[in-house]
Amino acid sequence: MRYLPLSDPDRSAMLAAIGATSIDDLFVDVPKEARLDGLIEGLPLHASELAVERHMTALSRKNMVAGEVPFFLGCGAYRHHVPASVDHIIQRGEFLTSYTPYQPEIAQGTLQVLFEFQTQVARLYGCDIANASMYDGSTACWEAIQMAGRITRRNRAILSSGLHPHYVSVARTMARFTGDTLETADPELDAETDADRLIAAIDEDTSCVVVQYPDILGRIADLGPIAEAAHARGALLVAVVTEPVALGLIRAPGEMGADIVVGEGQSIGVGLQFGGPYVGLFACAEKFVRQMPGRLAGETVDAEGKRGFVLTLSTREQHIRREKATSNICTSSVLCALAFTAHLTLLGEKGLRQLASLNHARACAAAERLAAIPGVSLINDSFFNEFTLRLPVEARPAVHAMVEKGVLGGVSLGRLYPGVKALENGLVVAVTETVTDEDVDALEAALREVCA
Amino acid sequence: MRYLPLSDPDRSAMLAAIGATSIDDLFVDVPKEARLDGLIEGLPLHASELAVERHMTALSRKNMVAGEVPFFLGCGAYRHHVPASVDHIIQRGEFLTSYTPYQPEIAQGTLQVLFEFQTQVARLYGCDIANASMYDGSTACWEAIQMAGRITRRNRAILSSGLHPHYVSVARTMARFTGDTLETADPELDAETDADRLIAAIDEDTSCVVVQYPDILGRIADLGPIAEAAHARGALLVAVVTEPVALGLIRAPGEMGADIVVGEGQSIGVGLQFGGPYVGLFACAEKFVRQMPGRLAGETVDAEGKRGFVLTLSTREQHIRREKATSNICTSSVLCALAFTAHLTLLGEKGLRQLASLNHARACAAAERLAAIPGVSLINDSFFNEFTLRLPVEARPAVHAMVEKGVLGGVSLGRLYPGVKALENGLVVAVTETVTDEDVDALEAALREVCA
Amino acid sequence: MTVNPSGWRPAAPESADKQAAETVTVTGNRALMLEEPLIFELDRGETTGVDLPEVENSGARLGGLERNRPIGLPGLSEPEAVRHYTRLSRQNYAIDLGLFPLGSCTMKHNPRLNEKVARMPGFADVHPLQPQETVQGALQVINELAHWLLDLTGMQAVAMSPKAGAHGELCGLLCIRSALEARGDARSIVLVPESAHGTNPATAAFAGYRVESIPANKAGRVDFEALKARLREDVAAVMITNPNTCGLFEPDMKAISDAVHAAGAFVYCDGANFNAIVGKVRPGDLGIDAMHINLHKTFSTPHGGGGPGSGPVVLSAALAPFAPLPFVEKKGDELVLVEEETSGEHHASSFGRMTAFHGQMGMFTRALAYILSHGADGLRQVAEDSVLNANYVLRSLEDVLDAPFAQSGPCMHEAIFSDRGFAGGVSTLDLAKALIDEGFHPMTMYFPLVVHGAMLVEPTETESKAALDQFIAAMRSIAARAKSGDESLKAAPVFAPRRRLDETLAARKPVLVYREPEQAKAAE
Amino acid sequence: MTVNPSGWRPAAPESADKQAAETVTVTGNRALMLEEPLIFELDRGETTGVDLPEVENSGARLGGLERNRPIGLPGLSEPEAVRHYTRLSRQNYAIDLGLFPLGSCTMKHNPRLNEKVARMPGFADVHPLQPQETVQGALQVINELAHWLLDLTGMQAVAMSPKAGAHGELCGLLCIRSALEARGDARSIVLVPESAHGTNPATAAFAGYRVESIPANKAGRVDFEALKARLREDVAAVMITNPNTCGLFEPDMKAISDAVHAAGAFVYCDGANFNAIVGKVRPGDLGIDAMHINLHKTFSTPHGGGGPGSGPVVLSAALAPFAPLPFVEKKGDELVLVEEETSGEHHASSFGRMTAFHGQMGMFTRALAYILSHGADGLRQVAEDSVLNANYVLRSLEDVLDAPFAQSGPCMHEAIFSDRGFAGGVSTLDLAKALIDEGFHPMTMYFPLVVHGAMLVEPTETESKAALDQFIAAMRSIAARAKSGDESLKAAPVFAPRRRLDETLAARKPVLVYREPEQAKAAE
Ligand SMILES: Cc1ncc(COP(=O)(O)O)c(C=O)c1O
Ligand SMILES: Cc1ncc(COP(=O)(O)O)c(C=O)c1O
Repeated sequence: MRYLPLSDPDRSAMLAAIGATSIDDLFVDVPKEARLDGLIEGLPLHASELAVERHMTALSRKNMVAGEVPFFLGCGAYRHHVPASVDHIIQRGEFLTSYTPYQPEIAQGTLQVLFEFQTQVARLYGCDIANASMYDGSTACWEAIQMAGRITRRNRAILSSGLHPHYVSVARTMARFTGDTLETADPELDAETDADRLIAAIDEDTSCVVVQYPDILGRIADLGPIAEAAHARGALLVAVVTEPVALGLIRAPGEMGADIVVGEGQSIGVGLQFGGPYVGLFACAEKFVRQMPGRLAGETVDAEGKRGFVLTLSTREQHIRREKATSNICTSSVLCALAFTAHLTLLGEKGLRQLASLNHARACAAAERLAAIPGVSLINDSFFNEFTLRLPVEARPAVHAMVEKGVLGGVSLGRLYPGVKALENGLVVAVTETVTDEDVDALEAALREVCA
Repeated sequence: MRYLPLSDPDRSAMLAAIGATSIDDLFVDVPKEARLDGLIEGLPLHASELAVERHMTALSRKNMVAGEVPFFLGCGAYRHHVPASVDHIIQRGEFLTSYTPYQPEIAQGTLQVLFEFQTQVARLYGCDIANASMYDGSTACWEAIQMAGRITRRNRAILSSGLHPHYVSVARTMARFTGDTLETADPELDAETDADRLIAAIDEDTSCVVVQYPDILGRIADLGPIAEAAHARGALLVAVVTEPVALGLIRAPGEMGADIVVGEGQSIGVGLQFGGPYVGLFACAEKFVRQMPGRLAGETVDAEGKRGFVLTLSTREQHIRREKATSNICTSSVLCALAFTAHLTLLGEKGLRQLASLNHARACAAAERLAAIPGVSLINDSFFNEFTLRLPVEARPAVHAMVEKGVLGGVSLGRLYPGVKALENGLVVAVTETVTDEDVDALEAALREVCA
Repeated sequence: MTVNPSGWRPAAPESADKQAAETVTVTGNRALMLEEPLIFELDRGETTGVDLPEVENSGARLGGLERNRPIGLPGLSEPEAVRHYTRLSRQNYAIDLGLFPLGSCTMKHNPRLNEKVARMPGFADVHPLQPQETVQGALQVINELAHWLLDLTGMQAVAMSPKAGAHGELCGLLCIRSALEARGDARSIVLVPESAHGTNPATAAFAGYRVESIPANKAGRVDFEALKARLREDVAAVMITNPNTCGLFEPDMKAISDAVHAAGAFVYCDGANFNAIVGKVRPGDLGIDAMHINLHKTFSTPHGGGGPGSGPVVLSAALAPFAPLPFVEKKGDELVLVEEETSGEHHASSFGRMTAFHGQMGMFTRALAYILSHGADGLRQVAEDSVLNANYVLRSLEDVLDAPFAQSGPCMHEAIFSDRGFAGGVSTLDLAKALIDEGFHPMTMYFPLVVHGAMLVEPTETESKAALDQFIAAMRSIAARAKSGDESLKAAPVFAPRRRLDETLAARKPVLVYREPEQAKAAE
Repeated sequence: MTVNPSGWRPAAPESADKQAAETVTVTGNRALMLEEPLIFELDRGETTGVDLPEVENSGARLGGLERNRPIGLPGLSEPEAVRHYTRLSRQNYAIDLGLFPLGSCTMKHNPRLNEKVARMPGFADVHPLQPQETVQGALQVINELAHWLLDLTGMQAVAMSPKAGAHGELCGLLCIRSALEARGDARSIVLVPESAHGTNPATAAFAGYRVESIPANKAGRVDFEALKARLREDVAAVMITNPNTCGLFEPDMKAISDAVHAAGAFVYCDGANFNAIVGKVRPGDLGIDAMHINLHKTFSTPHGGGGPGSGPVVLSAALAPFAPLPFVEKKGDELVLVEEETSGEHHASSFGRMTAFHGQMGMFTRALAYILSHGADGLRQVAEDSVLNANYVLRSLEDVLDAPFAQSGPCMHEAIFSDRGFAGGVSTLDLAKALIDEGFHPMTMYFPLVVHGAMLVEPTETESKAALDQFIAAMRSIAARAKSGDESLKAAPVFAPRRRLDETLAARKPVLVYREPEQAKAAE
């Protein structure tokens, strides 16, 4: 077995050294009746690399590959071009096969990367500080709501109808058990976001208002007024960003008064991967640092006075504080954070701006062409690289029909909001730099047919 | 431009530091009339990674991929499964982006790898020593002939008709200029190799006899008698191995008396790559070391007495001996040698034996089935993983016809020996561990049809 | 293999290292140990490592929210970026470099085949919201992996979406709480052994429970009597780690489960240590109700410096109905991903969704490739070799280090030692740092809390006897120094990229982001 | 970026390094600097890192030549193998780690995109003897690259099959010899400048020519007068490197070509230094007849520790007909690979085949991706930046190091220095070894032969100003020590995995293969 270095002579020699006569002597603590003497029935035996690769290749070929067809899906996961060097970097064994940096003297690589990552995230979000990553955007969102609760000592959160429905579901699931109250609503196929509803709903029990920017339909609303209204009542504004590339072009939530900004980092460096692993970004004002969940890398000096980095403020964390910890998170998403920071370093201020502009320009062009299809209308006044179309037909079957034509034409709101009649005809279309003019031609043609 | 770190401000600052007013000041030595003031006409400008990747992907899709069809080609390049870890290892930046190890204190990685490689090659070939790699098997073969000439001070070489025709062509090309005489002949579609012809042809002017093992038709002949005959007349035996995996099962040329053993290392670790880069293996008896071409890594100690490795005996080489060097080779094929040694280390004695047995077993099974096709006959009495069929029709069109059916069915002797009528119906079929039963079914069906 | 492969006798201080001591480089580099600045210090304004066109967003439709100030992101050309991260990587220790005996973390070899598989376009370049007919292969991966996990654990159902072990613990407790609520029996307490990993109590609290701890007995196991005494009707669940965090199997596990069930509560098993028993014992046979499996431990998905991981949770029949969404179901020869929409029909009692999308697909493909490579026979061998390696270490060191539970019999996949007998104020930390100089990653220190100055050594099955022998030789030498109160241990490590770092300073004046010198000044 | 990025003042000897000096590890490791045995020392007999079935070769058809004794190949499990090579890799310096100013070698950044492209199945998994209709994409790669090379050099034809620079030199000389023979004019002499790279004379001899050398003038260029004087009818060719190995452009190149042609001979240009002029000068405009291009230099295919490389040769109209087989030709909209068979029709005068198959495809794909990424504008910028970087180094060091040709004007892509002024027996070698401690790969030493104790520095265009400034600071400090005769330089390097190695011993008692201790004994 290729992954097992011990040879049979090794095993015998070691058993002898231990003073055991057989391996079973080492399993004496397992009650006889619980011990399996033989192999588990019905499972295959070990296989060669060639055989395993063949099997996995066969499975992979049963999926339609985004890069091989006209592709327009978004809604929380975006397809961007990731430079080849990013994948090379994350495959360095010293990054790939190391553990959480508990021994800083031999983990400066990971620790400096995390310190750089935290700084990039904080600046991108317009906040003072950021942590070293969470599982993903949806879990980071719930952690932010919890954190707002700890800070305000209130437990009523108001969620924007523009918040990704999966994020809402996660919050709803958790709130049931923590006893938090959540105000939620479904979005409307309308250019207007629900800023007014949110502002109206804020009261003295409100811990936070949670707003996605740009929102699930691609709309971009000013967070300033919401922040003011929240602050006026001692509540916090939690902003959620599912497409960080947008921040190359539009204002950072922190600049507009958001107290906690969380989001999904997937679209920079990570890739689609059928939904995971992704990387949660988490930033806030410095004054809230002790209420923050997750790891934090901090600067210090070593015994010779050389600059170095360590994991710090761990008195917030489960391994020190146990049931009093700010979160139960342990393993987070450091390798994806590395991919994110490496890609963002390659982009830099200039590259991110260019990438964002390119995305927006392509999206604008595509929106115009698609909205020109008879019966199809664009609901957005504003958007970045994703917008919502109202079709003359139900969008969900339309998407399946387009698959028949080899086009992955977008995400139907029917998939995201099952059973919500008012949203049934909504199709969310994302257009990134990876979309070619030919792709848009194909989508337009397909959409015309299914709408005809 | 993503690969160029200098910014325009950098450039100006540096020009100023140099005391130049413009970059052209630094090209003054180039006569005005030879200097291009502008860009070369008709060439595209720089492109994004995405654009380049798209273009190259489009080109790659125009090729039929060996792994995606029933595949039976060999004749000097073999398709074996290479463990994924091998590719990971050769992509370590410290191996991939380092130079020839001229500074041993910071090149012990490459040097130890080469020392291990030399030892593995020497043992595999049954020789005392081996060098640190040549370009490929065909150039190594000519270098061996030259070396034999230097050792024997004779210049008549006898080449077996079983030697790969490309290797023969290379030798013929070079001999024209060095004034060496070569005795060559085309093979015959016959179970017998030309051992007798070779032995008969050896005389007092003969520097060496060159025999491929297994030969171009897949036949395996005992080298002992040829070695004896050669030695009896003061000539050397040069053995050529194009499929090193065979040596897991059959006797090493060195054991049978070969003085110099050279060959192609591609089939262990390297992959097909449309013919290059590959890696030339070169081994011989220790007494000939000073006549050897190429780099040699040797063991020594450092100033503290620690074991270390260096490039040694460089007085043989061009950078020291210039026109008196044993060869003009400089850059050879070290990264491919790394792939070879890493794969061979993963195989080990046991794995290589198993791999060779598996190849032979599959080849035997396939040979039987194909020889059973009406009008088709197997010429080999002996073979390893490659054998030659005599078809009832010309093999070359047959191969093209099989492509129509999506089968890469082998190498026609018509491709290798254009215009040689007697070989026209010969088809060389290689069967490795990567060939499935379904592949053999497909080949058999296709061959039946084209032979019908 | 000799302990000292370079075949050279330890150099006397006056030689080599003396000269090193007297050499100071202007770059701060030491040959291949290279100092690397921060990207912010390398930045030169508009540099970028990509080639993108400058497009004019004339007709911008950004709702008037165009950025009005720079972000402050540094940019590097590709050569600088590749060098930056490569240099940094070289300051890390990793499994690829050597033994990484971090107890409880199962740092085993990560096969590169799995990396290759995870990158197949059919897995890596697929969107989670693609229509299901276009992702049947992906759903099949989830389904095949799920079946392996069920067969290996002997449980009834598995929730695949949890993103790591702690997330899996949460999933398990939420199933338990849902089951209790379903029978109208709200309970408020979760019992957790003192020796439990921090995520156990933290998760219980996160799920809205109060935590009470159960003591351990002399033999390092759960004190069954104390546990039974506490099993009143306010107890919702007992969280037990088995094999436990002392690397010992809980022999009373089945009896404990029965007692817990008799008290109307549920048994959550922390499966982080499943590596010791995979293929040898089915947790389902021990009466547990829920257990998470860290794919990034037992099933070798790379730890990546702190994730991503994956924590599927296997469930008993009693908890199966409450499993979270989404999950994969076979309908004829088609696989369906059951999401919110259909939960009504299929899964009325599911407690809901724990994460966006469907879980850590990239970890599923790796884990499945790993499992298929080992097969049923290989996985059983994994457990046996990991236990053999740990016991070999235990018996090779028990004469020089205090092994509190060594008398009570063999250990499982981890050997635990205490700092008893260390002299002159030498601590577990000092020993750990000295191991760094010897070329090893230290073991887990000061965990579990039930052992004083605990050193928890988990070699895993992917270490050769030669590697263990070298580790043992190093440990014996350091242990001897620790017992003789050798002061110099306090200076360790001396060969690492950094000497010991000042963690107090880091926590007292937290510097969590880089600030350009000017700003930093201003900030003070 | 500060020269010393860790922001720490050089430690006084009594501190840190003192303790390091007094610390000795039993493993011989020093934290992340790990000693690694040979695979033969790690071997334990039947271990393997693959899982293959044991098949019985009952009906073996091996001609009775079954192996009758073991080969003696060590085998490692995958974890051991990955660790072995990873540890060894860490004992190497590389471009990915830092500045690699090895003059004449053009060690520039190797983009990872090119590695990805070369691994596309359509390129990596294609057999060289597949029917041509199944490899049109591969032939198109060769064709597109060929066109770029022709446009960039202004030449008439290109031979793609040579496997490295030296092989390309051979190709060029064989074309020349064929052309001469074709006109019945056998000539026996090839003239080569003293400063030429060793492969030039070696290749001339390999091609059956006698070599005579041409002196250099004070300005480091070919002595044109001496050359003209020697241009008699026995001269077949003159091999000139331009820019030459002193990093200088040959201003008389065109005149030299004319003179050589007038004498009935041909001009071979060694194009190893093409990086300095790509996009700025077309060698074709200088009258040369043949030039090889090292794709592994100018066009960035990774050097890989000593190859593989690729050395296409561009040819003038006079030599084009003699180009080797095979080559790619366009027939309608189909590409054909012209091999032996068809040479009759197409290429009667080809001198034949130089290698099996068709050349270094894996290098072609990388080079083409590199060229397309840069484009015509980027490549010109490459030349300008490489020359700018070299001149920046030259002018920043000429006050502390003797730069023999600095007066005669700017250099091209390389700056050359001599050891003039070094005191106390300090040598170029000592300076080079001290650079290792500073974290840089040394420059090319003692080449070209025309400069005493030559130090040939080629930074390449992929180095940032910050990297150059740090290199310059290190060089200035070492140069000062060299001139003051600082003895300690002779001890350098002190921080590398190994101190200076005994090359004399290695050559006196060559140990080229491992022998098990027993055998080794026996051998003595
Ligand atoms: C015993 C134990 N339980 C739970 C966990 C938490 O798992 P994760 O880090 O994947 O959240 C760990 C891992 O550190 C562990 O060792
Ligand atoms: C000037 C010069 N000519 C020729 C060569 C030989 O090229 P290669 O090593 O690719 O054979 C080199 C490379 O070392 C060189 O620097």
